Amino acid sequence: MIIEAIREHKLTGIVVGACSPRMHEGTFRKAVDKAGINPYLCEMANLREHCSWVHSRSDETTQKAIDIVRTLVEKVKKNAPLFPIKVPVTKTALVIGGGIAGIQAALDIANAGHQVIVVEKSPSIGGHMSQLSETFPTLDCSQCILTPRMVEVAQHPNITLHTYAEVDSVAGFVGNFDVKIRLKAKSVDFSKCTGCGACWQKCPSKKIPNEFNAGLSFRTAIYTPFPQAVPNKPVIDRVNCTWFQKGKCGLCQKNCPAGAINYDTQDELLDVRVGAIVTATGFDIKHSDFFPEYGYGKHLDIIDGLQFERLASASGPTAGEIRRPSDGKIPETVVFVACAGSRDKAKGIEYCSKICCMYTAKHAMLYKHKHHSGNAYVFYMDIRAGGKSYDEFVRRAIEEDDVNYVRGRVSRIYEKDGKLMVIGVDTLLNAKPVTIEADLVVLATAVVANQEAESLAQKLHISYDKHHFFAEAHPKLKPVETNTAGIMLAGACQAAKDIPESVSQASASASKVIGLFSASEMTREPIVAVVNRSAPPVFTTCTGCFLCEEVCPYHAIERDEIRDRQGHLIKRAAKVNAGLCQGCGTCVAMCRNKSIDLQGFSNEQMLGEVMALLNTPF
Amino acid sequence: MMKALQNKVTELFENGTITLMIGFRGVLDKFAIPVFITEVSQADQLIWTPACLNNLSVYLHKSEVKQVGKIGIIGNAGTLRSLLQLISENQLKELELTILTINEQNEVIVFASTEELEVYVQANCPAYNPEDQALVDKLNAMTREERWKYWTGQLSACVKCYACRAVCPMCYCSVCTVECNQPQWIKLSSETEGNLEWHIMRAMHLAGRCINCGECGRICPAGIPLQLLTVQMNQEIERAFGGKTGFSAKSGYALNTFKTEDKETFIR
Amino acid sequence: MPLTRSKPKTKKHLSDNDYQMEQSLISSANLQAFFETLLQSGRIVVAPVLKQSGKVFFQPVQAYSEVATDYIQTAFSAKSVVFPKVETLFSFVRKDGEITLTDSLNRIPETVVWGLRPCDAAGFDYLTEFFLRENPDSYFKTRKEHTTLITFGCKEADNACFCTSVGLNPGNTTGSDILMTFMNEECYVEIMTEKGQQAVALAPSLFKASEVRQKDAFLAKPATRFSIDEIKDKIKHAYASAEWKQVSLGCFSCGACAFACPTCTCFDIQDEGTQDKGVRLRCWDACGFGMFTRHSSGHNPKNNQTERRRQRLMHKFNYSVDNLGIVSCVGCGRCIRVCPAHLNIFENILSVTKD
Amino acid sequence: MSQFEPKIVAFVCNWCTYAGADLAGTSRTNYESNVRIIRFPCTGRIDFMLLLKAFQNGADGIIVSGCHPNDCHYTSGNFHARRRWIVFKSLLDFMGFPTERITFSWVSAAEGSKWAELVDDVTDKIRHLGPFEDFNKLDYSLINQLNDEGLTE
Repeated sequence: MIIEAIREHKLTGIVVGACSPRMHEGTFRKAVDKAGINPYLCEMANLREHCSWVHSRSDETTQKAIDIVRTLVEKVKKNAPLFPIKVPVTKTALVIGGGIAGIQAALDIANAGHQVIVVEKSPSIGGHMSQLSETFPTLDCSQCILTPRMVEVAQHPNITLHTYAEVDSVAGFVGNFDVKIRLKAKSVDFSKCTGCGACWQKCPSKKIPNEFNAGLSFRTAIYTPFPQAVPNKPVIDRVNCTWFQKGKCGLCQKNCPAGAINYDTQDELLDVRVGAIVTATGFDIKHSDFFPEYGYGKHLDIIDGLQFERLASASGPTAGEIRRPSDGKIPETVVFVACAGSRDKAKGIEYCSKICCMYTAKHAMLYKHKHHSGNAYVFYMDIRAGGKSYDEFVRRAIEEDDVNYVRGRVSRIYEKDGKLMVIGVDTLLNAKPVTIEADLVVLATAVVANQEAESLAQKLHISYDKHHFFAEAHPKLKPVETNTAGIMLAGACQAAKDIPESVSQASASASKVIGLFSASEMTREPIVAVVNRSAPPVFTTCTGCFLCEEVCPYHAIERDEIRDRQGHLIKRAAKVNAGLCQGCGTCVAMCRNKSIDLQGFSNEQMLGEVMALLNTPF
Repeated sequence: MMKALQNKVTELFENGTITLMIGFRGVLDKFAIPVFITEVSQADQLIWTPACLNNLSVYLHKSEVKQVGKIGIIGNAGTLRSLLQLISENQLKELELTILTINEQNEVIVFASTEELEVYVQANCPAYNPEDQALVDKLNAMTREERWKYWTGQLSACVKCYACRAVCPMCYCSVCTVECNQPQWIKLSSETEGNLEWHIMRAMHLAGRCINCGECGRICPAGIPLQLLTVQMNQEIERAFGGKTGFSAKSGYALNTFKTEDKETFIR
Repeated sequence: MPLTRSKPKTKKHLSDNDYQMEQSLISSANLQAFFETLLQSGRIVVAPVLKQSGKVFFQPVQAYSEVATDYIQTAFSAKSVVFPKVETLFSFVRKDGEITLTDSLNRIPETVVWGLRPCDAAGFDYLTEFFLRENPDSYFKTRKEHTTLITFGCKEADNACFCTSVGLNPGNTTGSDILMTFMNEECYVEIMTEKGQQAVALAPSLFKASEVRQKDAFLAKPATRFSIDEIKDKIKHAYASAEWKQVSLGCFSCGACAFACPTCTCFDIQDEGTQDKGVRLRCWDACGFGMFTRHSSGHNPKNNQTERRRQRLMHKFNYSVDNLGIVSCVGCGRCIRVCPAHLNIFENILSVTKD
Repeated sequence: MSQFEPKIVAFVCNWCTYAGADLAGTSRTNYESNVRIIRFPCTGRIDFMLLLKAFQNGADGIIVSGCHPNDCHYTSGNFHARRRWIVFKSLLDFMGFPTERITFSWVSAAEGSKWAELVDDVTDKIRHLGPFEDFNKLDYSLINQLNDEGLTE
């Protein structure tokens, strides 16, 4: 009927007096489109939800309906035909970070048939998960479940893996990001290297703290981070290498049977174009030196959770036996301090690190399993064990494995006669002070954002919170996307997460990417902001103050330079990247001299509505 | 002191640091007027007296001035603060600017860097004029109706000569909203209602950006104390969101940022 | 008085009348009584009032006590009495499909402007010439007919005053209906027109007849900055002067000078309102504005301040002489005082006409 | 009409308050018919000039409403708007404008009944305040002036 009316009366703009545009705007715009009229010349007057359904007096209701229609007629008069924005999509994804989240996302996307580039800054993928001993709540071995995935990544035909590499810069927008990847100089030709290990066995620099073992052992300057590393080929840590520092040595080169050592390699920059980016850069742990009362760093037997993981791990420095770092003795009493820095606005961080309750229970349990006669104490504020089989796991630690849970905080730890005196309070026993003589203290230190998170966020133009965790686009409804279209989040770079959560978010990100890659072109609503351009001598009324730049939640405002034919700069002005703009219009209200306007909700349209509404008395 | 200034400017011309000096010269006994010196021989025209009130930074938006090349500018407290604010708003990028002032000890200062200017401004330039402050307090103590009467009375005298805009260092839009006629945002006629609209808009656009040099009120031909609007606005912003304008080349704009914990009491 | 200000008598104007001027005296004490008589006659009396800002403005007053006496010059001229900053030309209302037009002209009250300076009165003379010479403007005409100008000769001048440079002086009668000159305790009254006579006739007892007196001793002596005859000649060739740029560099592009000026007549026609009710307005415009003379195409023949400042000065000293035979600057000095940069019109004129 | 019926203009965002008003409709919640809604994509888009224009053209009251803090569809539009309203309201207060005629509110898509209450309350309040005449009463307001003496100092 509408189509007929349009044809019969040769209509140039349509107002449909019916229900809410939130309901059927699309329906009617399609109908209008069929009649050969630009769909954006159709507006809906909401006569049902906003009028007839909510008012009872017929005269008032009729008058209001007339007003509503008149208002939208005025708007339509100022409507301009708009055309959907089409953006081509490069069907290659970039995954930043090769921890479990990055691995999962990469595999999911690659398995859907798309190309994936994985960038990992350390010499091997695997991330923090590869350092763990057993995982809660099932106590299966971390490396046993992880390494097959790592190998799969390395061997997947759709995945290109760049280890020892970092993202240098990112330009462009959804569907078409231009990324520069810095391939750090490895000093080892991977095409020749067989991973035999002759080099690191001969390396004379043997006193470098081993990052993988959380500083509990040493490694050489030419090294692979751990035996199951992927790729299992070494790189030279130039900062600690005698050749690079003093200019002599060359032992590794002499001993390499494949001739793979090349001291002259330089950082390389690789340009890639990708359609989407999954950020999975993980977390760091806060070192406890901020909390001097706990003596971390002063005493070798006060360690953090990650160090305990390495002590408990079969691949660790003690081959899985829990021994004190100071003298290698098996501790008889171990105190675990939960919330060592977390939920402590004054000295640490204000948020809950989420994983500590569970891993502390696991640690206590592992210790008890390995040393049945030992005593394990856990100081805790409260136990947060929400999750499938999580609470049961904690109960098991307390009830079956006799771990002593003390509800209270530790105020001080000091050494006395070879023992670590842990002074705390038991708030469940009338706040009685408690002193425990321990042989080993494990601090469940806080999970913090990756050190480099802030600079990466700035490169990616994504937002981050005050703790430098990356910000999701919406806390409830868009938990894996960022505000920048085409960039997704996976794992602990967004907030502290355990393994199952990281993996689920990674798969969710992957599905978002796969969805984006399902068509070769993205079609976007043309409800986007536009900065005016006009004939010389004005060019644009924009004055280039770029106050709109900061206000845009999507980083869609770019800095444009208007030049004359000779290339002289005439003016700097803002420009909207229609691929990024989501059409909120916050920039429009911010712009002092109305240089930027929102298509579909333009200044003329909105003012037209206001004027029409008030033209005649209600 | 004036001799020292003239010598300094001569030196700057001679060593090629500047090709144009924006300063003041005296006319008709009581006035100090902006002067544009392009030759070293004219340096002796320069004066520095309490009558040197104009905010010369406004001229840096003028294309005729920009074209000249390396510009020297002498600034009073308001001018120096507006220069910092303008830098923070990306407005002085293309200019090779040499900024001078004369301090309380009558010494000529040439700022070597923006940081030096920041340090000087933070130590020497007041945020508000105490007289304006007193007037603002007086207005705030009035009833709403009295304030409405006061402002409508004052603004009825406005003739929309836009001198307030013209002398404002922060009003640098090449095309002002009053000149937009599709749609026509501001009535062109200078009747009280349209005047009110214009000054509300201007105060909103300057809130959190104005550096309170007070020029708009000082030069208003109709004698309207327009600066009170922005003084009040800036203080309100300072109270609500923190931050002062014109003390740093990196000061943010309160209205294009936010805090999730911003406080208000009126939104239900 | 130099001939330079006399206009060619080609056509009969409202301001030209055959009235034979009269002289009389009023005591300073009786001035207030005369003023009150004017108020009581139902006329709107517009007089200088000192405002909080320290500036003096013309505005309608209700009592003599409001009137400022100690001022050299008001901030704005009194031209708004006959040429308001916004003038409603007509208004319309549409109701039930019918449009009613209302002409604003039938509502113009009888007005007296009290306390002008002779330069202002001369400005009215120019305005009359501008608006009424050809195609008389009925709005201006009606307002002018209903306006009586009571001028006071200047006892003092400041160094922005330069009336003597443009052929006027602090005691000239041009344009005034009545010119008063304070002479010690008395006020010497020159009744120039019939309208002036009508005003005096409201309270004849306050006045006593007087012989013609010499005023010079009682008047200010502003500095003469240039010879107008010389300038009128030289400025014809000043268009191409290289000095215009320097002269205009300090201009901030506001409209203060034009709006304060007693002889600036540029205006803009604006429609305001909606489709159901609205007004057509005549609003002051100023050559200082960037939008002045801008075409709808975006092209602007006077696209920079140099062009616009030249337009202003050339208009005052050359174009208006060509068109109307009058130098349209009366030397009141308002533009110098009001200008945010105190651009000095006589200094500018001298620099663009120097050889 | 025996009673003064105010004209109220509501500036609302598409995602929360507009949807909330839709919900009031689908739940058939009856409320005062004095309100006229103008739909914006986001409160961040609402220009303060539009509020002035509405008053200038005869609105007696204004409602500005959008998503609750942290619920903005575009994450931060309402935070920017909130700052803008804090500043705008304070300016109007300082100029003596009767800001009680502007009601700012957060109404979510689920708060149909809050919307209805809001409209009823505001209508009631404006009815008590009477018609907005402060602009019209300015002697110089052109359209309404009867005595055109034209001289405004």
